[in-house]
Amino acid sequence: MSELFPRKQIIGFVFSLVLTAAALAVYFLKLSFAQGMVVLVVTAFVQALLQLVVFMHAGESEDKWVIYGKVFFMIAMALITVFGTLLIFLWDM
Amino acid sequence: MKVDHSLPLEYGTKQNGLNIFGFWVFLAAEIMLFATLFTSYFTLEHRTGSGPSGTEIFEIAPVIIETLLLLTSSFTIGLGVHAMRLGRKKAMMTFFVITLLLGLGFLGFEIDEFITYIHDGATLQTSAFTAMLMTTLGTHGLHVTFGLFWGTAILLQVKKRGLTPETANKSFIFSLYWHFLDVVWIFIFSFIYLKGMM
Amino acid sequence: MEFFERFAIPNPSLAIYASMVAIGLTVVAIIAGLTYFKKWGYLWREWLTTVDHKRIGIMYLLSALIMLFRGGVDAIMLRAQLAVPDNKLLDPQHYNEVFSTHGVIMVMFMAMPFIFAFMNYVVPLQIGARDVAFPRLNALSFWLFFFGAMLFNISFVIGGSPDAGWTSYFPLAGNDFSQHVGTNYYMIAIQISGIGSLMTGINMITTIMKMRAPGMTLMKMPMFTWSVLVTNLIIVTVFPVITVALAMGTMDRLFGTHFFATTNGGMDMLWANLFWVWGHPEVYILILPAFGIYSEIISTFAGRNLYGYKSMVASMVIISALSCMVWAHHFFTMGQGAVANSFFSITTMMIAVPTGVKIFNWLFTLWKGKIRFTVPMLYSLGFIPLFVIGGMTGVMLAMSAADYQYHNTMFLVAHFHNTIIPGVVFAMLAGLTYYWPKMFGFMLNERIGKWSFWTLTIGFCLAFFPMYITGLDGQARRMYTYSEATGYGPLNMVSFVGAGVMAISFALIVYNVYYSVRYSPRNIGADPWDARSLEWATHTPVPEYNFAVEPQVASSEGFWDAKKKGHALFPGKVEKIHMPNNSGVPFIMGAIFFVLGFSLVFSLWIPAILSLIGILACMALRSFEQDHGRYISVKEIEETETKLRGAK
Amino acid sequence: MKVKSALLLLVLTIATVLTGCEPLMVLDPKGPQAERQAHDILLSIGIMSFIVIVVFAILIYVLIKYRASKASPDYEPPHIEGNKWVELICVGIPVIIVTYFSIVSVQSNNIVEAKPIKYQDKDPLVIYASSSDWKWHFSYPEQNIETVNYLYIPTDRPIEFKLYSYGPITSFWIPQLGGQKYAMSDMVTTLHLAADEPGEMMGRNANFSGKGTAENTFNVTAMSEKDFDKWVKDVKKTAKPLSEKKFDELLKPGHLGQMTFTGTHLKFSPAPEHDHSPSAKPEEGQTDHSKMEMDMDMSDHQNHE
Repeated sequence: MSELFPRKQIIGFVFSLVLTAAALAVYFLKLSFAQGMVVLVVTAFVQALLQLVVFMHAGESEDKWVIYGKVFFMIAMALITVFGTLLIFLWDM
Repeated sequence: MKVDHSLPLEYGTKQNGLNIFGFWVFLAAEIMLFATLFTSYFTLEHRTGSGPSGTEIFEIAPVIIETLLLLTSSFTIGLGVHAMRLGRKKAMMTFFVITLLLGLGFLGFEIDEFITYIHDGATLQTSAFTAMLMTTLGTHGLHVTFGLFWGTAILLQVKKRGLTPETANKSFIFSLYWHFLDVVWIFIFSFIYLKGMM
Repeated sequence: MEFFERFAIPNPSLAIYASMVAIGLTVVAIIAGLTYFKKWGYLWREWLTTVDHKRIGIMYLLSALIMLFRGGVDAIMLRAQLAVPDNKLLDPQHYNEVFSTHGVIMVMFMAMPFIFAFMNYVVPLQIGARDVAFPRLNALSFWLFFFGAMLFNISFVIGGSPDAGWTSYFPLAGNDFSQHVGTNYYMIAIQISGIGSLMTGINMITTIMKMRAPGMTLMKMPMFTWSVLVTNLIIVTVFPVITVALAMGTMDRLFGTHFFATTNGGMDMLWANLFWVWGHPEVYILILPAFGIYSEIISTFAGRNLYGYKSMVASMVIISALSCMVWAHHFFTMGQGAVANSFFSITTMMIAVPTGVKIFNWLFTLWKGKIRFTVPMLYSLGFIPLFVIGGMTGVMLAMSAADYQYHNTMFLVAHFHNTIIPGVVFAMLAGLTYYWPKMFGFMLNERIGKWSFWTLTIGFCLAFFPMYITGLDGQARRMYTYSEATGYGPLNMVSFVGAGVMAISFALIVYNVYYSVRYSPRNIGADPWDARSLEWATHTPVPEYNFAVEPQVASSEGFWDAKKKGHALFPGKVEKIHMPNNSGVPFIMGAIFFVLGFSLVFSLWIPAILSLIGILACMALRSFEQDHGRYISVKEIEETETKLRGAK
Repeated sequence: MKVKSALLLLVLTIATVLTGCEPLMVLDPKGPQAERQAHDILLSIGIMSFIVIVVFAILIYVLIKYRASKASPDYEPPHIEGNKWVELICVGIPVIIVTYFSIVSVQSNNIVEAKPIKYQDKDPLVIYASSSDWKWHFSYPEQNIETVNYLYIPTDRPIEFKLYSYGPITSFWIPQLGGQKYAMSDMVTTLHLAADEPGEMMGRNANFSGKGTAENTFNVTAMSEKDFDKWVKDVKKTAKPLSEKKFDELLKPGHLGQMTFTGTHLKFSPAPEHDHSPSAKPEEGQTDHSKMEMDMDMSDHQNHE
């Protein structure tokens, strides 16, 4: 019977609710911009990782490392695009 | 068609494995698509022209409701896939229906939000900021809308044909898509709404 | 009448009317010919509905050649206009349209399909697969590209061509400064074919990662397959960016948003930024498969294995990552500070290191080889010195402070043609000659081929080296004319002559095809070049199932091992083979996309919405359809095999 | 291999031409910034030519030595995987060269992006250069005069160009004084130049901006500070004032000859300097400030009318 119970999913869901609540602290607790951004970055990325591993089963098939590699490569490229653009337009203009 | 029974149904045939892998590559491309939208959003965030700024038009209540709806739907579709792996067609379909209903609810709130924006004088033509905001949210919203149709189509197939390697494969891929939309929403929620209201 | 006025050409000239007539006559001739020879059914069954990667590859190839012709005519017009000072051959508006379409067609609709042609044709053969991972999607990719290209090309006769350069910088490309529909065509046609490219990217990555022959680990893949894998990684990374940028540009033009406008907070340079986030990796998308083709050809005709396989792979992976972090070097002069410029300057120069490694590896592959000077080899050998010069000027351009002087000048034009022509065009022609016997069952004439190589090389040097000098002398690019006092006249004349020599070379290639179709011997066997990789291990012509038995390899040169070391390439028994069914849906979907694009260009909302529904209907149809393909029986395979073996 | 050597010859010819048989505009600098850039260009040509020659030499040697027609028919080329040391050298030397170039490049960036070192102690002359389809407007706020399509500058004094556009993106370029920079409609960019010696120079818009790009040029005359002051005085005496109406007329697309006015358009049509502040976040003080300035400009302008 134990395999009938979706333990992993429920733990994942609880975690994602907790992370959402933590992110909301930014709004309700009047943090400074820097503190707020730290909270948001941490909660958003942990949340994304949670979905990737717990719900999307990224690590279950034989292509596990290819899939992780692909996704993390893309995230790296995405960050480069975002920060490169910000460097050009906002921080060094 | 050769079906390998040592694997979950959705991986059962060679083509199924290809489909799932290919869809992961597609999702990687989607990461970049949304990253570009975010890049543009961050660049244009404060270029409000004569229109309103984010702080002026964002409201916390609908955003929290939308987030909860989407998070829960991500959970229920996870339960759906769990049920599918146990071969429980009925439970799986129920969870998928709940997921789609939650998605529909999310979409309803989002449309309501857009109507509010337009009432507040923030339309697609108002400023670079409002256009970018609506494009980013709209792209996500269109993905959800497309997902609703797609999910319905898959549900109909599961109902008619039962849990075959083919339908299971489609359902699993759909669940990947849905979880991904949830991830994107988390980033919208954090870096558009919460950052804007901070 | 008002409704029809929008379709008129804003600034017609004799040349445009003449081409309208020519296009009309060609279409009539094709339709009449197909009807007369009763080929409609054949065309539909064998080509328009095909999902076979080999046929799709050949269709890409034909489209690329046609587009090469179109882009080439544009190029000749440009050089003719600039050949003498104060020339009046083209008016400024017409000149602007010609260089804009020249750029877009050469990059998007000539070079891209050319590399897709080889990817499609060669990669499944090279990894010993039956087809690509998603044959139906592959057909859709092709038809999206094809109809995107057609949509772009009809701009010439309906509504007017884009006139803001292939980069279409805003606000020049916005409604205020470019009122006719030309830029709409640009935005939408590239969008449609770009979606096709993205799907090819997904398809190829899946194919290469999941469908390799047993024994072919990642580090035992032939170099061309590696280059295609890396290329498609870049495609999947950057095509979403241009999708978004084009969507934003389209919204600016059609729905009155202010993303790139100069009012209401819009930011014109954001377009340039997004365009180059895609645009710079795009040139690596073009050059990496070219590197792969050169690697195959050089190692074949040097009779040696590729030197430094591991560093070749590593350098390509590094190039792919670096290519995505250098984009700002296209607008060093935009006014960002020294920090940003220094960062992008250094990353750009870093690309020279892995590229240099590749050049040296090719040189060392020749070392102790047994070099045969065939036509494909000549192109590859010509490529090395010319590309080194192009790369050297690339490093020069990467120094941002000096770039302030090169930017927007003919020096830059000379540089990128110097990398793209010896890099990509030479590779495509080399690949064309190299794979021609596999594709069509006979070889291209070597003598005429050598003539076209030499004319192309000499023409190229004449056409582009003078631009380095005029660029340093202050000649800006995209100027439709210049005065005699500037002194640019003689060198531009040399360029024009060079362009003419290049045109002769392309004419020779066409003549070569004609000549070889008529006179070339047909009994060339499966391996006319004494090659090394798997694609030469199957019959010529390639049967639809590629390999009767799945090959088993032990190194990156499986076929060479089989020939020289007695490695058993096909150890298994013949089994029935699963093949996908043909489908008309991709073609129809492509056609609907064409209608959608056309309606959007002219803001015809009702047909646009209808075609959008049509596209969704096609997708729904695909979802509900139960198509499990078909099997080729063992008997059928054995019959084919005997026949092909006999044909040798 | 005739063509190969012909190619080599061609490259050498180009190199000779570049190094000075004929003074190419970019390599004939008249100011410190252009001088630095010309120095970088010649330096990179020099070093890169070395690599080109090495590659050519190896290629020619290999092609002559290992051609099939020369090899014995039963010669079997060996299987060589690669050599760690050879590959290390192939990576090492480019890395050294690139590192060197990077250092030079970063230095040059800081030099051309700042007031010329040579004239560090002098106050810069600020000139607003704005483009409209297809003309250049030069406003001298210090002197309170404005010219169209021509530029007079004093020698031996740093000049700070403030660039913006009344239309598509253009690029302000005086090859003999220094490299170009974009002029855009939503922000002001700054270009630091200076002239060392008197003389006439060509200036142009290098960026494609529509039908009239080719003719979008202007003349630059550098003259001694004394002559410049005299010219300013003459202008003040002879030229007519620039009214808003007149300026709107000038903005219409087309080509114009050279024109001179007293007063600048900055009063009634200020440069878009405020739109572009890095932290464009609407902080209260800043917005108020810019608004105030705008108001002042407006009232100023009304007084004049």
